[in-house]
This record gives sequence, structure tokens and C-alpha cells, in this order.
Amino acid sequence: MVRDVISWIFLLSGSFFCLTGGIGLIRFPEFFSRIHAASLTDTLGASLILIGLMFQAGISLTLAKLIMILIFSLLAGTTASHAMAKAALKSGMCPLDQIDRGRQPTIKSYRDQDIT
Amino acid sequence: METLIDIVLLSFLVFTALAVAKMNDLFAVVMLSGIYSLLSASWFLDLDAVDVAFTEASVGAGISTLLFLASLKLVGRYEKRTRYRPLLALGVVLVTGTLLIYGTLDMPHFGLADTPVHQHVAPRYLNDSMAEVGVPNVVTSVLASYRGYDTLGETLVIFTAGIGVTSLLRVSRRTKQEEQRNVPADMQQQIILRVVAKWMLPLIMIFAFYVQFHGDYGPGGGFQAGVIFAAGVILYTMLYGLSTTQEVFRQELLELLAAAGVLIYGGVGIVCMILGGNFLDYNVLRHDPVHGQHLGILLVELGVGITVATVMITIFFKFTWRTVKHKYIIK
Amino acid sequence: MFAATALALLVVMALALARAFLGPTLYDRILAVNNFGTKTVLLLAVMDFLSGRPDFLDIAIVYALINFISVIGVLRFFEYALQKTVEQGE
Amino acid sequence: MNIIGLYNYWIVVVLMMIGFYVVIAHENLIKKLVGLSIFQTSVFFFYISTGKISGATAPILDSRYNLYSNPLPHVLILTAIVVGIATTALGLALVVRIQESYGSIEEHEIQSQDTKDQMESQLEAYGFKKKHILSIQNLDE
Repeated sequence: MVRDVISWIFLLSGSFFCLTGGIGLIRFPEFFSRIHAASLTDTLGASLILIGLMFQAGISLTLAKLIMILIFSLLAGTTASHAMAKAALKSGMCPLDQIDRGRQPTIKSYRDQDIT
Repeated sequence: METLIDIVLLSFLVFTALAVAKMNDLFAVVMLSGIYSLLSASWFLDLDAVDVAFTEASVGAGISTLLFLASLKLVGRYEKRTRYRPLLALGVVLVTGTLLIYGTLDMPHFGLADTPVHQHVAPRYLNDSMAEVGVPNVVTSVLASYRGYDTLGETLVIFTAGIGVTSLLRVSRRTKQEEQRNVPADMQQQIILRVVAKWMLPLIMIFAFYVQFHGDYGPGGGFQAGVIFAAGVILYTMLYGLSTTQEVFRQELLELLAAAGVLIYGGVGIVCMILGGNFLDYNVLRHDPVHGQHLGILLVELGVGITVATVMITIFFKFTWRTVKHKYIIK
Repeated sequence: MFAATALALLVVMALALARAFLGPTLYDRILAVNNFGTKTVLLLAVMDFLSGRPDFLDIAIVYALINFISVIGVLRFFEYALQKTVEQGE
Repeated sequence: MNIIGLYNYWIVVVLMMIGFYVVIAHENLIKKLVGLSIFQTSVFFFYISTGKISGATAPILDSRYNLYSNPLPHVLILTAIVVGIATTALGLALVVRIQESYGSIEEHEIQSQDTKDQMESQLEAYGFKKKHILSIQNLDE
């Protein structure tokens, strides 16, 4: 019973973080803030949900598989976010606050149709 | 809850398909079709088709997206707008759709247990396969044993497609050996990506073998394992370059293995005939029929796995070689 | 409780899908696809528990792997395309 | 239950028609292949829908369950998916070759080039010289 309650807390908080990430993905103004919202909450939310499921699984093969998913998603999610941000930066997109401070992106504007 | 997920996922699928039809940036179209296959795999899982979900997950989202992207690189990114309004096409589609929907009105409702589909051979598979074949995963026992002849045909189709792509996108042997050494590896700046991928590669390969040999007891089997193995090799190729990968996976080796997989499958059938059974009747392979079935299924799935993996790797190599050629050699 | 989590994940998937449809730049779309993929992994895991047969988690593992590979594929081929257009422009 | 009794089949029809529309109304060959794969998956959905039984579980035998969904559609569709990707790869290879020899993958451009070539060869057969038939190049405009 206690185990159930703990797992529910983990599952619910994980869902909450996933939801905030999803809202950030829609509401934020440009790519770099969006990737910030999505990837940070993604790592946290996914880990919380998987840990919640682990409490349900108990000691079994299922637990081992869940741990494997956790390792994969931690490795793959973070690396993919890094690679995306780096590729975007290299392609000439520029974070908004940098533009406010007067730095010009190499390609005219990230809203340009040329690089979409 | 199952019904709710079913409805929601199907609605997502329709929206995605509409967006695919509307967009003219083919890169976006290909990525949306990746989402489309992610969605359809979740939907397959929701409808109890675990093996199908497994296959769609590894094939649709992975290999298919990569092949489309590789060929987009060769043919250009944007679709030209059509010059006329496709009213005729719309009319044809609407009429056909209405007729089909009219046809569904006579269909038995979704989820009923006493429809004709469930009366024919399915009860036999579900009730007797444990005694006859002794494999808990009914899909595997039907795939490899009851309908083994069918699967032999499918494997041959894949092999033939591999031959077709090889002959369509062939490169002359001389250019290949001269030029390949000069091609630099791609994505050299992405150091973190390369390191992490190197870590993940052995896990992917081990997981592929797990799927291959655990297919009797859980979701999995030769088709899925082959595709996962190929995906691992493709990951390495994308990060470390074609020539590095071809040090191990030489073209001759791939061709040999692709043929060997089909030969293993057919060979098991011939051995069964020599031992006095029918073609692909594994009962005669051992003294105990159930043991014979186990051995036969193991060998057959191995053949399928080898063929699928090597054909997928070959196809990807061919496409990648074209893109490399366009970038570095035809200037 | 699994149902609530599954619902939340479906909502997030809808949001990511919307970003993939709108997303002005291609990188927004890649981000949306990646996010959608990780949410799908979670949804598959939760659905396994929901149906009471958690021995099908293999599918979620495959997803976690394939999602990574396809995002790398998109980045690789897109980088290429960009270089090509820049070369042609010069 | 009865409200959604046919919902799955209707969605299958809608998806199939979207794929069909893309195949016949769009001229870009890659787009046509994407449409073809949408069409193909709608058929997969149809098969899997018919195999489902409400309240059943996946056809992997286990002593805790006694109602399983129909395994036969799963087998057919599993192999069909892998064969589908193989044929799609073949189609993509053809598209790449078409692009290399025609310089375009738009259907009407390919066809107008074909007609032009045909007319030129016919005129040459009637004894016209190459320089006389340059003027038909603008014919498809």
C-alpha cells in the first residue's frame, strides 16, 4: 500500500512535469527557449514516471527492463537535445536575447523561410 | 481506457495524415511520417498486436525515415506546387470513400468475439499450438511453423528487393575503391554524439540478439531483430562514415550473408523432406516432435534475421554511397 | 493512476504534434518529433502496466533506441542539405 | 460500445482516402511514395482492427489469461510491414535514378520530356535534321 502511494506520487509529479514541458513547447517564442523547456522537463518527467513504474514492478525482469529504458532515455534524450541545439546554432539561428543585445545572426532571421 | 486511447490515437493519425497531404516541404513530410508510424505502433500495442507494434517501431520509425531522408538529399527538398486544381482527384476520392463507408455498415462491430474472422483457424492456433509447437508466443509459432511457407516467400521478397536496389544504385568497383578512402567521416564536430553512440552501440547489438532468441517467449523474432541490428550498424555509419563501417561489413560479405539467410530457411525445408517429412515440417528434425519444432523455428528465424539485417544494411549503404558520391566526387 | 498518467501523456503528445505542424523552422519540427518520441516511450511503458502485462516492455526499449537513431539521422541529413545549399549559393 | 462500433473502420477509410488522394493528386514522386505508405498502413489498421476482441490480451500464452486476440492478422501484417519497407526502398531507388536521368521528379516534367524525345525521334525518322526541330522545345508551355 505504501509502495502504491509512493509510486502514485512519482507518476503524478512526472505527468505534471511532462505537461509543463508540453505547454512550454507550444507557448515559448523561439527554438532555443522551446528546446530548454522540452528537454529539461523531458529528462525529469521521464525519470519520475519510470521510477514510479519501478515501484509497481517490484524486483523482477520488468524492473531490469525499466532501468534499461531509464538509462537509454537519459543518454539518448540529453545527447539528442545537445546535438539539436548545436546543429541549430551552427546553421545560423541565434537565441532571442542575443539578438536583443545587438548580435546579428548569420542568416538574416530565424523566422526566414530560407532555413525553415 | 483502452477504447479512449484507441479513439485519441486514431484521431491523431488522421490529423497527421492530413498535414502530410498538405505540406510541400518534403523534409517536414518525412518527419511527420515518422510521427505517424510512432502513433501507429502505439495503436497496435493498444489493440494487443505486440509483435506488429515491435516491427512497426523498428521499421517504420527508424529505417523508413532514414531511407526517405537519404533519398531526399539526392532529389531535392521541395515539392513544386501543382498548377491545376485537383478537383477530379478529390471527386474520385470522395466517391470511393463514401462507397467504402457504405460497405463498412455491414461489418460486424469492433471487438466482438463471435465474428467470422475468429471462427476459422484462429481457435486451433490458440488452443493447440502449445501442444503441437510448444512455443508460448502464438505469433511466432504461426509465422515460423504453421505458415512457414508463406514466411519463406516474404523473406525471398526482401532478398529480391535487396538485389533490385543493389542493381539500381550500383557503383562501378573501380571508382569505389579509389575514391572511398578520400571520403571524410560525417558529423565530425558532434563529439558528444559520437562518444555516446559508441557506448550505445554494443547495447543495441546485444538487444538485437535478445530479440532474436527471445522471440519464442515474448514479442520479437527474426524480422524485428534483423531490423534492430541493421539500425545499430546504420547509427555507426552515420557517425563514423561509410568507409569505416565497410572495413567490417564488406559488400561481398553482405551479399553472401543475405543469400545465406534465405538458404538456411530453404535448407531447413529440404532437410525436413530428406528426413521423411513434408517441406518445412519440423516434426521430423528430432525424435520428439516438439523439440523438432523448437529447432526448426530457431533455425528459420535465424535465417530470416540474417537476411533482413544484411538487406537493410545493403540498402542503406547504397543510398549513403550515392549521397557521398554527389557531394565529393561529382563536382 | 496509470490512466491519469496515460491521459497526461496523450495531452503532451497532442501539444508536441501541434508544434510539429506549426513549427516555423525545421529544428522546431525535429524537436517536436524527438519530444513526441520520448513521450511515446513513456506511453508504451504505462500502457503495458495498464493492460496488466508488463512483460512487453521490450517495445518501449526499442522505441528509446530507434528514436535516438532517427533524430541523429535527421540532423545528419539536414546538415548535409544545408551545406549543399550554401555551396550552391556562393 | 455500439457508438464506436464502426469508428475504427471509418478512420481506416478516411486514412486510406487521404493516402489515395496524395497518390493521385500530387505530382512529386517522393510525396506519392509517402501517400502510398499511408494507404498501406491503413490496410494494416484494418486487419488489426478485425483481429481485436474486447477484453482479450495479446496472443502470448500465459496461464493467467484465457481470452486472446486473433494471432493470424498479426502474422500477416508483421511480414507485410517488413516487405513494405523493402518495396519502398526499391521505389526510392527508382526515384533516385529518375532524378539522375531526367533532372526532375515532378511527374508532368518527366512526361513532357518524354513526349519531346518521342516527337524528335519521330521527326528525325521522317528525315528532318536536328537543327530544324529545335523549335518544338517550347511546345509544352
